[in-house]
Amino acid sequence: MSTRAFLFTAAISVFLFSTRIFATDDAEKTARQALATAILAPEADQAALVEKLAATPHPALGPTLEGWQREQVFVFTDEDGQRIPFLKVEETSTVRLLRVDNGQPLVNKAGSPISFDPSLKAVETYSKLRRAIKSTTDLLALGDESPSVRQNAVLKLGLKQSPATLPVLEARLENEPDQRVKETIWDSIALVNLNSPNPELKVAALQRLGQSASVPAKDAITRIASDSTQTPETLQAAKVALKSIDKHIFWVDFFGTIFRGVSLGSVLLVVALGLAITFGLMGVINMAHGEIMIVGGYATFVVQCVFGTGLAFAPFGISMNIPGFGFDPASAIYQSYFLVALPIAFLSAAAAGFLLEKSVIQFLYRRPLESLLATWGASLVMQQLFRLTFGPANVPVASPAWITGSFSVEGVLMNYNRVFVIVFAGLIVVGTSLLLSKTPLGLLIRAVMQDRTMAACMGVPTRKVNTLTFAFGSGLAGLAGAFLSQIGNIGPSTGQTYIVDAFMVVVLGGVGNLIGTVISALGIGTLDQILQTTLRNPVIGKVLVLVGIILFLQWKPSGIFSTKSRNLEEGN
Amino acid sequence: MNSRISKRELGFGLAAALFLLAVIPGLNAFTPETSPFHVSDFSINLWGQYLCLSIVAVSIDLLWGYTGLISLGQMLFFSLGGYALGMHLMLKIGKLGQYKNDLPDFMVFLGYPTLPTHWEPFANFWFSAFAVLWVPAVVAAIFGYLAFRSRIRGVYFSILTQALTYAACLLFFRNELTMGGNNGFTDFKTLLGHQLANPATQRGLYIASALALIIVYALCRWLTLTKFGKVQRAVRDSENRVLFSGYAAANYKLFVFVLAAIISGVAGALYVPQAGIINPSQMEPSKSLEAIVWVAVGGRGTLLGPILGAVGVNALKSWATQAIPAYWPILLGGLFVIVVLFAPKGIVGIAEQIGSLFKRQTKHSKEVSRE
Amino acid sequence: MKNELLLTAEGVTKSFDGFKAIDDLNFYLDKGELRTIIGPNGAGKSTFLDLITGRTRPDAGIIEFRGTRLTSLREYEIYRLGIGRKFQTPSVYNDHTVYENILLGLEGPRGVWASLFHRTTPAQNDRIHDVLATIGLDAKANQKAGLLAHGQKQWLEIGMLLAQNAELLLVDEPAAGMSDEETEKTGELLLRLAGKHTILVIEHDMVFVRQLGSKVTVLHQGHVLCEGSLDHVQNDERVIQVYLGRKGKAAHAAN
Amino acid sequence: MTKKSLCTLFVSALAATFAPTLTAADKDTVKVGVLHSLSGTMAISETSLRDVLMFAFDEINAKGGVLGKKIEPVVVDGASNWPLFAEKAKQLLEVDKVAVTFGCWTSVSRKSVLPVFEKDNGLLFYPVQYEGEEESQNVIYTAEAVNQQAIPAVDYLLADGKKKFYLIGTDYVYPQTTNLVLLEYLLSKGIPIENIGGGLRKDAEGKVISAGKYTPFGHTDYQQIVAEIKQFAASGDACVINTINGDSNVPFFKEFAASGLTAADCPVASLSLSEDEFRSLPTKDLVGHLGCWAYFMSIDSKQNDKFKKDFFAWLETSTVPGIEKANRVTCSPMVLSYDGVYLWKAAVEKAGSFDVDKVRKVLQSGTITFEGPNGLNTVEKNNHTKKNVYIGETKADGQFKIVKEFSQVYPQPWLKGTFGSK
Repeated sequence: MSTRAFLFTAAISVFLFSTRIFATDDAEKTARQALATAILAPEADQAALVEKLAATPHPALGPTLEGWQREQVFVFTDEDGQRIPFLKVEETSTVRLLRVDNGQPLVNKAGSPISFDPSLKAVETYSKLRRAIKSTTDLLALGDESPSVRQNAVLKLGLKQSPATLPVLEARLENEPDQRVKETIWDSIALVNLNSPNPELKVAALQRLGQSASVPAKDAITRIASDSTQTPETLQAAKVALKSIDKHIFWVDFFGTIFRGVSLGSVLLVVALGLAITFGLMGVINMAHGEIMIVGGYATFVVQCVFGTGLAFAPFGISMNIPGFGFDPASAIYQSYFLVALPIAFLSAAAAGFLLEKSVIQFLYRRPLESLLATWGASLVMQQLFRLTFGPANVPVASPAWITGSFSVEGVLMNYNRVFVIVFAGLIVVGTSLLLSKTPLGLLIRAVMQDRTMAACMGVPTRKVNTLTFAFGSGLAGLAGAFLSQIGNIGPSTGQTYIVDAFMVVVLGGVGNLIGTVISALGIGTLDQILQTTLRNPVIGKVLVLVGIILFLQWKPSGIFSTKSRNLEEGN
Repeated sequence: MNSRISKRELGFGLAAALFLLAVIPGLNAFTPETSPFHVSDFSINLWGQYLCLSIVAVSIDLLWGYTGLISLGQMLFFSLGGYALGMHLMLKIGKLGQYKNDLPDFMVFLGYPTLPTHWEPFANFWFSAFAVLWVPAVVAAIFGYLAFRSRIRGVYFSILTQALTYAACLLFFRNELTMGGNNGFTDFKTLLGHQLANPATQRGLYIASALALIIVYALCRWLTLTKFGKVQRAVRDSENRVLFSGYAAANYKLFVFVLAAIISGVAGALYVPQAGIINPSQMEPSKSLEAIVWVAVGGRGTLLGPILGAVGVNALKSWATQAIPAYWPILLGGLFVIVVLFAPKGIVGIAEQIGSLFKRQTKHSKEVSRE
Repeated sequence: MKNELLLTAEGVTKSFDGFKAIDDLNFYLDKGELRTIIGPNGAGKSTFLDLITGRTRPDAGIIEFRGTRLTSLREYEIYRLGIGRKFQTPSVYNDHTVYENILLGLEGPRGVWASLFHRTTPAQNDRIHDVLATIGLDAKANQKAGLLAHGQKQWLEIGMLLAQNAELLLVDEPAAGMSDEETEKTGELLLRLAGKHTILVIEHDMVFVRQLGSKVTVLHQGHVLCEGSLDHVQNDERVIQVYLGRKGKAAHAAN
Repeated sequence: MTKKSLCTLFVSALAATFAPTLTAADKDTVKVGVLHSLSGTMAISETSLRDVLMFAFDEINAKGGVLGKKIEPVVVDGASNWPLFAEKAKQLLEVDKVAVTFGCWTSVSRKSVLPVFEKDNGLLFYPVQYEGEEESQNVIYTAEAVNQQAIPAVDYLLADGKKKFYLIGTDYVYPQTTNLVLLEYLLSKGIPIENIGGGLRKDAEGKVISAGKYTPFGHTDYQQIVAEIKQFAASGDACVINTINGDSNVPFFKEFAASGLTAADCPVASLSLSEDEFRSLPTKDLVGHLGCWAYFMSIDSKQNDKFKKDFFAWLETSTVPGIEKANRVTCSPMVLSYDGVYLWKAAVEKAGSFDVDKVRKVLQSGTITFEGPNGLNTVEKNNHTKKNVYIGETKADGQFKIVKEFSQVYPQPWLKGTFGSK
């Protein structure tokens, strides 16, 4: 390790003073050609050649090295049989092929660009090679334009805890314009100094790491704290630093848990909202709610396939083929498939709900228990229909790039798809309550729900309103299905996973009350996550939540927000 | 349901009991395998399991058909009974398991050095047998007390029972509960010193199941004759009227709920040594719903219906999962929808209708002929 | 008039979602009395019965029966004190026979164990037939209650209260949905029972109220508006005002 | 009248249950049982094994069968229902009287049928990686034992310089037992206990008895766990040993990738994910993560090429009802199923009889081998097979790049307590 580190240091300490030094054509050319050679070399030699690149690191190599890791580097054999490695760069609407050795677009003899041959196989990587690539890109990252990339690279250097990296870090510190990166460099220097023979330096390093509450340093400090050969001052300082880091971790966990709770609650909310309409407002216990949700999920899957290469499936042994537009998966138009899928998911689930209402539920409005049983039968049938149509295996739905990844606020990690579901849930709730309170349909729905007979007497077409309301609630379930496809795969029995939770949300929230549904969904989600962190077990938390709900209903039998009614008579 | 037992009913009942208790096992034990009347060991075992499921169906009907309570968690009590006896069977494997260790195998491979304290008394058969009764009863009593006290009824009760069985299912799936996790209990060797692999033991278990079914049937039939049975049905039809007639409806419901749980527990305990396994998938909500299908198909509110339904649907299942596996769920689901929509009284209801139609016709023709 | 008070309600208030169904109600009923409560729709008549029988709990105020507070008791406990109630819509067990309906109403232990080992004694059997004779349903003893005509169901429900031997009978609109003939028969039945039982009737039908000829309490907006004989209340200014345009015509027509 | 219908029903249903016993077996065929879930949650995985078995039978029958008899498969559906597995096993052994059965995927289904096979002296070939700690005389385990999968994977990671191991799995016996063995193994390799993540289970005296984080089947919420892994991996040199089952891997890997963790920082070695599962996983989130099996589809050998070619050609023309023809792959459980059929055939031919006792005696002689798509398989005395083990890195196309091969690893089903910890 240390010999290699020395080798790096020699080259890098120069390099880091300024990246400009290397911005000459010559240096770039040399580096690029070395990389091209490495790519074409036999597998056994590749790692060594890439490590050599570290001696002459050049920022221009970054994209190629990263592309190699992601299997985006290919070899083109031209008319003369010459093998030319190139990098495939996917941009929003086009694909560019760039030669590794000179960075120019790949052209044929006539000088016109060559289009990508999909039968080409990427130049393979394996972990030793990937590690070599990684350490080279790590070094390159020190000079990267993005502060967060530099920050990461600096931290990694520090975690090596090798004194040989000190000059590099110090050199970087002098050139570093960004304050946050500077802080991280100080942390990294302190990490290295933890191994210093000088006790004063060690204590200072501990103080520094305690102050900045560096989580990555926790292991190293723990080792010091449990090493009885250290001086008492060092031990004391380590203890203080650990305490401060633990405190930081506590708060990160705390806010992280809240965030995760709200996001889980939002998932529950999206799932339960359709149910709140059909169960809460209409009193229909739709056990097929989960399956209607999955109709939305499958709709999303189909839309995704249509945007891509199409979809072949064989319901009941009849082969069917839906042609696709064949958009490039990297293109913006493909990435927007999800926006198109949302309304389609809504409509297809609403249609399924419409059919279910017309065929089964409309006969059972006055027999809630029977509607529960009949819809369960319907759910079995639907599950098997999914299986016969889309196969027994769950189907994958790729998330569009704009809701993958994450950002971090003060160490609290937030995934874009989680943020998305929170916003999404908010919009649906607002939309639904506006629909119920501001539109003529909403007025009719509320009228029918309050007193079916009276509304009928007043000339409200109750059967129509029932059907529409049920279809609307089902459509909301379809939206939930579309969203669930972003979290996991969609399969025939995915709906079953959520059905008990969804009923709990509605029952706890108070039947017929949207605000109650919102509060109970977020409450259950947050409580679940809190219990999961404190008990360090995902199951017990869930069980406790269920037991908690049963006990809560002792205190408030009609949920958090009960719509008080003069007539307590139900059924009978 | 008739309020008195006629001689005819008694006669048929005794004949059916004799058939189940003596004829079938007799054909198994005393006819040669080549005889067309021989009942194979395989069939005896299968029918023993069907009879246990019938007992669960009767318990569901006691709740649904007679008290108007749909419990979507009846298989939880079945499983609890099964687990209670299963613990005993596990301990009786002794050194015959894979590890040749006194501990149940799953504890060995989970790293437990000694038997957990709560397992110890289950080494005694009678403790286990008693636990088969009281464990489901206590769980049902606590849940029922809470639910009925706060007047949770109708679909709310159903949903909460579903949540209860779901929660229990999650718990039992956890290996840390020391109940065998996902694998549950299996590989049983002996019961009361008899080899379970021995056909005579299986025959004995069959007879025990048949006897249990007959006793449960008789008990429920007796209940329908008592004033209790009348109050029970009154609760189903008009709970308010019952309350304003001075009956603490909650106590009646609790009694029935606990009784049904005990009956299911007994069924589970008899089922486990015959099926050879008990694991938490029996507690999955869909299993309880499937049991409700049996009752709906057979005909709720009658005691014969659930038995016919349980045997019929399960026999259909054995056939369909073999012959048309891809269409079995559609068949089951479709059957359920149709029964709920068009035949709320199930097979028995249809039979009664046909019967009364027939009677009316003969009566009519008699009247005509008299004229 | 020095009669023992059987039922007292003082300062009773009950609201639903801010709507005061019962507002500072004071009401006194003597033992053995036959009393009729009238009032327009939404006056709080049925809510008042709900409050007495424990179906809902008052927000404030005290309701006492023979000195026992009812406000913290459950329905069946209140019943066991001797208060029986007939609902507005007939509430009988449709799937039971008429005989069984009365049997279930019959006074006696109400516990689970008692019901398991209950045997109908000859005395009880006689009593059931007595009641059936009183309500005129003896011939239909073995018929399912669900097959009875509307009016007969009302009588059956009253019969269940009789079997219970309740001290106080709360009768909610017994004449609703009945033919004139049935209404008159119902009136006669109630008059026959008066004296033996204390009866509180809620009614809309002024002809029927007049037939009963009892003291009348007028409820309005959850409050007692006025009390007295039917003639007295019908001439009360406030009552006329409340009923004007609604029941005014009916009230005067009855004159 | 209803009583009468009860009697009629009983009698007719009874008659139905006798029926199979009355049909005599055809003299020129040998009945072979196939016991997999073709419906329910496990159907996704197990249907592929049914397919490959049918392929193997057709292949053998085309060449004249076994001892001159054509194989007559009896396919039954366990429906992912464990008591039903026992019932179906009973049916195969007692009613159909099959000579051998190929089947089961989950440990619980194997445990459920085990007493039946022992009672009726049947023979079961079991093909799916499992937790070991079992050695029935009635089962031939062509599957990977823990020392043929998890241990090599850990060896590879240790050699790679990993110092921290996070153990996560679905809560059932395979992950639990595997992690217990791994805990002992890691400790014996000098990994300190605080570097083993996921949580420790202690007995009443506070002694650590097992480790790992467990989620229920079908779990979808991995936010909290990934956050924990992220913290665990913050100080570098960490890896994850993943025994999560089935589709729960999708939310796990999606969450893992979204949190910014990569295979370069913290590789995940998944023991329950093969090419077949990759068909429905977001493989782009899995690139670089590790797999360890006795077979990879990407193995470059004549036997494998032929196997793949013949199998896909067979799929094209197959008339097995409901068989999936598009997007098929091959994977370790499939190949080990296939190997099992040939190992049985070899044993029967050597024994010259279908008799279970005779076949078993030959199998246990240690001389029965088969050169399959995965290399050489040898049935050892402990009823397990010796075979090659491969480590592969996931590629974006759902295939593995083989990075390491352990040649002819002897099967050791009993590992618990065999590593003296330091």
